[in-house]
Amino acid sequence: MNVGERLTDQNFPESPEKATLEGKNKFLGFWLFLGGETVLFATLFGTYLGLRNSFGKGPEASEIFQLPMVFAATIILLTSSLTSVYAVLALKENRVKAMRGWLFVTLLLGLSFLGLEIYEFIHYVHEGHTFTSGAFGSAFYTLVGFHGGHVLFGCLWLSTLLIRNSGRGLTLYNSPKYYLFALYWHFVDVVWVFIFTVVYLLGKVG
Amino acid sequence: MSNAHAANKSSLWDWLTTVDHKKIGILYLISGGFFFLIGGLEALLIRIQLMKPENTFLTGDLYNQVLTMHGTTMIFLAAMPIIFAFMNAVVPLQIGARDVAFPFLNSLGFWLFFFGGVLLNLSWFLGGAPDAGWTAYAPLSTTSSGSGLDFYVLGLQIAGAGTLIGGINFLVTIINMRAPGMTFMRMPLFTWTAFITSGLILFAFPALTIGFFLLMFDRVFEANFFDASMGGNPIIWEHIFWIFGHPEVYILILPAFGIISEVVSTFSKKRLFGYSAMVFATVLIGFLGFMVWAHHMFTVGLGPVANSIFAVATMAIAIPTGVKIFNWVFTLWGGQIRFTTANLFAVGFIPTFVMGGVTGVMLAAAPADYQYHDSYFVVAHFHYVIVGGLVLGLFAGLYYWYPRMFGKMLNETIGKWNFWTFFIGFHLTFFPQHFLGLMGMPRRYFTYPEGFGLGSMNFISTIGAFFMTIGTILFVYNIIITHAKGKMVSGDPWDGRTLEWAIPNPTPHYNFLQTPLVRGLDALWIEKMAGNKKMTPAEPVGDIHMPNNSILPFIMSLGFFIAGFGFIYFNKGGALALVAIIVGLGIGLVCMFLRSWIDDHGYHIHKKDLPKEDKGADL
Amino acid sequence: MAGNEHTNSVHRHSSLQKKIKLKQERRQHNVSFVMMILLTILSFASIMSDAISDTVAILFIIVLACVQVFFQLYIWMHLGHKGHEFPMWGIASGLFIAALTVGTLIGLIW
Amino acid sequence: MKRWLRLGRIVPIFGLMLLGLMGCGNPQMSALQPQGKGAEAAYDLMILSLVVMVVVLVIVFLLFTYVLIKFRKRKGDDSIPEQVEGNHMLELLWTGIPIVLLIILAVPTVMTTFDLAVTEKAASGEEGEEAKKDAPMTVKVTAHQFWWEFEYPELGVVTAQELYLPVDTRTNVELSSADVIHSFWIPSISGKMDTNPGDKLVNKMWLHPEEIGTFQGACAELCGDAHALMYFQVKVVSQEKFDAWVESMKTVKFADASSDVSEGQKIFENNCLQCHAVGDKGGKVGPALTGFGDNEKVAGILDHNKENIMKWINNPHDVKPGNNMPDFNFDDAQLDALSDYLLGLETAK
Ligand code: HEA
Ligand code: HEA
Ligand code: HEC
Ligand code: CUA
Ligand SMILES: [Cu+2]
Repeated sequence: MNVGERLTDQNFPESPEKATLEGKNKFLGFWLFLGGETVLFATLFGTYLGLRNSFGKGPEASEIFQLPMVFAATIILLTSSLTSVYAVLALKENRVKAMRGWLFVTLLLGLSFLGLEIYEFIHYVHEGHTFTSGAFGSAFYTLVGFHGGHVLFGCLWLSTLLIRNSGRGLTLYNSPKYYLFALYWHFVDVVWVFIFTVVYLLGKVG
Repeated sequence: MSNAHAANKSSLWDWLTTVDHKKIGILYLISGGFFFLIGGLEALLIRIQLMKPENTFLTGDLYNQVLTMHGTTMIFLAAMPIIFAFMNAVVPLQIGARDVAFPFLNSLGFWLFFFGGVLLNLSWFLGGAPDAGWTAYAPLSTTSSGSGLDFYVLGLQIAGAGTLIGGINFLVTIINMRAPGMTFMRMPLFTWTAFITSGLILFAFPALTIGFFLLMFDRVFEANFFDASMGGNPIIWEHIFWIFGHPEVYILILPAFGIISEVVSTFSKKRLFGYSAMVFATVLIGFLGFMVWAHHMFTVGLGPVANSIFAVATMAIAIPTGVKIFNWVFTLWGGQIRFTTANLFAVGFIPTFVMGGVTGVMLAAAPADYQYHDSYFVVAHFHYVIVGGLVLGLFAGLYYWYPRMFGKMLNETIGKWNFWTFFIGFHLTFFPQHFLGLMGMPRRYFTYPEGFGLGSMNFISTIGAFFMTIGTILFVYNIIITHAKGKMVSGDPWDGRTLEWAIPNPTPHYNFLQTPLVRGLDALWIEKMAGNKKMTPAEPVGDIHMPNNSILPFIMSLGFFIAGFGFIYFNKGGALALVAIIVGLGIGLVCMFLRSWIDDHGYHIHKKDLPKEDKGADL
Repeated sequence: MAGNEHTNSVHRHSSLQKKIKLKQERRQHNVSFVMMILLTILSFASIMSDAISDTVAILFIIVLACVQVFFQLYIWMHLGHKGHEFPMWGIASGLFIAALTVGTLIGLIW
Repeated sequence: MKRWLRLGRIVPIFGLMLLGLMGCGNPQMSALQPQGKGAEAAYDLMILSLVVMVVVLVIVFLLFTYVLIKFRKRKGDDSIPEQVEGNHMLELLWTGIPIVLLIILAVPTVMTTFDLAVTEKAASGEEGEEAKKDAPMTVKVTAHQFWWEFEYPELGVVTAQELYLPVDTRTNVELSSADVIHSFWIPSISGKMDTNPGDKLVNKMWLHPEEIGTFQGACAELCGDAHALMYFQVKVVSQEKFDAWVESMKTVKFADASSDVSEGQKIFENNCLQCHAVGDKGGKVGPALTGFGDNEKVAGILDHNKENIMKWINNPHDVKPGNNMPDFNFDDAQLDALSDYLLGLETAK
């Protein structure tokens, strides 16, 4: 069978994402990449925590943070993580339509998260909390912005995946791609859980 | 995309698009070697300036640039790529694989490194090189005028991304692509060290990536990470740099340990003594390597508790390293030691590295380091471990694997001259520097007064550097002679023990006609002892799947290179810089998009186009 | 690589068994989602309410965040499943170095 | 210092070897000729570690030489050596011995680390009899690109480039920087410590010189173009001399131009006072010049004579590239007057 061939219910492997050596490599390589990303974000978190009380010329964290909005963003991202789980479940059952549907929902949720974040940033900038207003500002926008960048990249990636494979079924070639995307998305969500806790909730107590 | 036949051509286009790990290895070797010459030239300038007191050959400003570029070039653009050259050339062969896990990414990793290195070095022609030392401590690095440090940040950022990609590639290759029977505890030690080094890369480089971003944001976008007057804290940079920086030195030395293990065992005709202990020591060094970084910061003011903890943790690394040293000595013990050039370098490595290692332990004694730190004693220490360790190891590896990489053997007579001039020159250069440091000569000094009595030692040191230059030139000459006059040798010229010697010369495109079956440590040696002429195959001859060449990695790296320029000139270049950023990043993104869009299934070499049977290394 | 593309892992198996397994998984996923939402609300509440002292609240929310990470990694990303030994090592090492880094940047910069 | 740490001195052969090899270096700036308690503590540790390392080196080198000579391949001998896998006893041995050696080194390392640190207690003089007797005085060191400022807050004295210390007394030092990171190092008196920018990152250490004399201080952290020229002098004097110096530094007053002053002083007031302080007047951008006439060096590196002062004033950048004093364009007469004035800024007489 050719890797590009559409899978049928008859020849469908248990884990289509790991059924080829290429798939196995991608799977492992991506997990290891996430291990590296852990250090990447840890460095950002560390920097942020080291500087979180150095407001410079900007306002203090507790004065500006908009917790309800951030809370909403958190729920949105969590939900999108769930929908991507559903997509993976569908992938494992060769239900292409369902999978694409869930992924589409994931994309929408991701985009609305981004929208909220941009709105939030604009709001902060108006309050005088900017990238250059002090060490805290720099650290905040860098950490949260890096995460936002990851979400944005995820959305671009997912869009490409969905468009490229529209009208195509699952193959041994494209299932690892879907699976990897889901891993990525979960990871981005994990990072957000910490941002919510360490940046926003901690910011309120000071 | 190209096709099956492109692989056999050797045109420029083929080199730009290749995804063959053997060719990428050669690309790494050539560019790493070139940067080594540049870095060496810079070292010579340093030594000439310091030859006599109050010399005026270089100004303070220029000296700082030369010094910074010497350190940076040597570490990031010479040592690491040459290590990657060996990993590419050897690891897949040693584990009996036809390829690496991610051929495309492998090529991308190379081109990112290459363009990053070029970007950094272009600073010489565009208003001055970086001048804050290879450690780029803030706020000197954030306030330094000119664009030098912007080149540093962006050049290394791009090159570093390439390194990270390379690291992941080798981790996955080693985990997933081993031939049947090649268990972890049967892997040759070079593969083991490549594995651990890749792991260190994976976890150390992301910290540096962020560090560079912070530095860039401070410099280019007026962020305040390291500006104390705005609440920033320059110590954060020091930590981030050394959280990366210390693992980095083990990233450098571990592969050299691997090379020495292979060479010593081959040329004493013995199995490596204490193989499992060697593996364990490698893992332990990698692990401990992450917990000692603050020994570079003893004088920063971290307080006695932190200093004590890091001092003791640092000393602990001497234990697994010692295990390695003694295991090498006992591998030689009772052997039939052949002093080929490769082995000369290896046995030169052992005592020299021990000297560098023990001065490292002296540095680890924190209160004594209050005296050593930032003095020539440290310079002596790290050149002993880097030049006396890593570089001698790399030379050993070059002489050893040259027939595998290029099919020809380097000239042994010139090789021996190469060794002795370099080795003697090395000790002449760096041994006196221990005393210079203790006599109160700080490092990174472009000059020193007449009356301090530092002149004679410095002079000896400079003479030594010229000897090393002769050694290096002899090596270059050796390469030229070898390619002009040398003859092709058999696939197993050294009576090797490991799988890379089980294949004919030149190495076929697909490495192994039939994947070999591995029956123990030193797989080839086992077959030889069993009276077999070649490896037992694990599969019949069949179609071989190969990846397609691609120009995308080159173009993608070019895109980031262009974007790098944009960031460098963001504050001075106006609209043009912005255009460069957008276009550059755009090119990068479009390439990623294309890679995602175009299905790339590779191609097959058909059975009928392959030899009928595996002939082995045509002994 | 040649030959061994997928032949060894493509094997058909009882679709009923598979269905049951996936159904179980789905339930797990739903439960962990609800848990995660609850945990988020809990942390949110513990910070917003004045009843809990700040230090306790900080410790509490950090523990909750770690629990959530566990859910994500183990249930949603299947980190505990067979065939995830190396990913496990990768993430564990990453977390270890992450802890060192964060600890240092909080504790060792005055 | 704990007495048994001096153990290192029982093996002076190694120390001698070291010293012999290098003709001692310059006693004013060599870490090998300690003239203060901090440098001594470090020196003891250096010798101890050196001994340990020489032991290691000797073992490895002997083994190694033996092996290389004994087991080299002889012509015609094509036998295949026994393929030894390993030897647990041996491996245990060479794990165990280094551990012991490292413990021998680690214990004094940790102890000395704490001895050399300035704890809160010691700083406030509460740490038992000895610390009280020492009655620590504090010097605030501020590093600048590329000069050193020394302030004695308790004594109300500010000076630059030359640090006065009373002999046989412990002085606490608070280190910080006005710009980038520098490092404060007087090799023969004590190890170095960094000067970090910002008031949050102030470092503390102590100095305890034991010999009278002038010592060389240097900057040990790359800080810019003239990093290599950022020397300072440390003058260790008797307590009486020190007190006298403080007294005279405090009495210097800068006389206004309204009174009858020299030509040199007028030029100084018009061009230099905005950056340089003399006595109670002047800016803080450049080094205070109050006792400048007594100094041993100009700008920390040039010999202290009229010629060099003149050279410095008109072309400071030829001497120290990248420093923050502007070039001036005085004619010879003005230079002459100005440097006479500067040379007259004496306190010690
Ligand atoms: C390949 C690179 C490499 C390697 C392998 C090492 C190895 C070691 N290094 Fe080195 N080091 C550098 C590269 C390297 N270093 C660089 C580049 C710098 C300067 C960076 C800069 O500031 O620019 C530096 C700086 C540096 C410092 C900071 C100095 C300062 O700036 O003040 C310290 C301090 O602890 C240190 C310690 C050590 C130790 C303990 C080891 C150990 O791993 C050594 C272990 C080996 C042995 C000990 C020998 C063999 C062992 C035996 C024979 C067993 C018996 C031995 C004993 C009981 C002692 N190094
Ligand atoms: C892999 C790392 C590596 C290597 C191989 C070397 C190799 C050498 N280094 Fe080092 N060095 C560093 C890494 C390295 N270095 C680092 C990290 C620093 C610290 C930087 C900092 O403080 O920021 C440093 C600093 C450093 C200093 C201290 C400067 C100072 O503090 O002021 C000195 C001084 O002697 C020095 C000398 C040398 C010499 C003589 C060699 C020799 O071994 C070089 C031998 C090679 C040659 C001599 C090449 C021969 C040249 C030719 C054949 C001509 C080429 C021709 C063309 C290109 C056309 N180096
Ligand atoms: C803009 C500020 C500025 C002005 C104006 C200035 N200086 Fe300076 N001066 C400096 C600085 C900064 C240094 C320290 C340079 C260094 O060593 O890096 C210095 C150093 C010196 C020194 C050496 C000090 C020492 O302790 O060794 C002398 C002498 C000196 N200046 C004299 C003068 C005279 C005379 C004038 C006026 C004609 C003058 N300066 C004007 C800033 C200034
Ligand atoms: Cu100040 Cu170097
Ligand atoms: Cu280190």
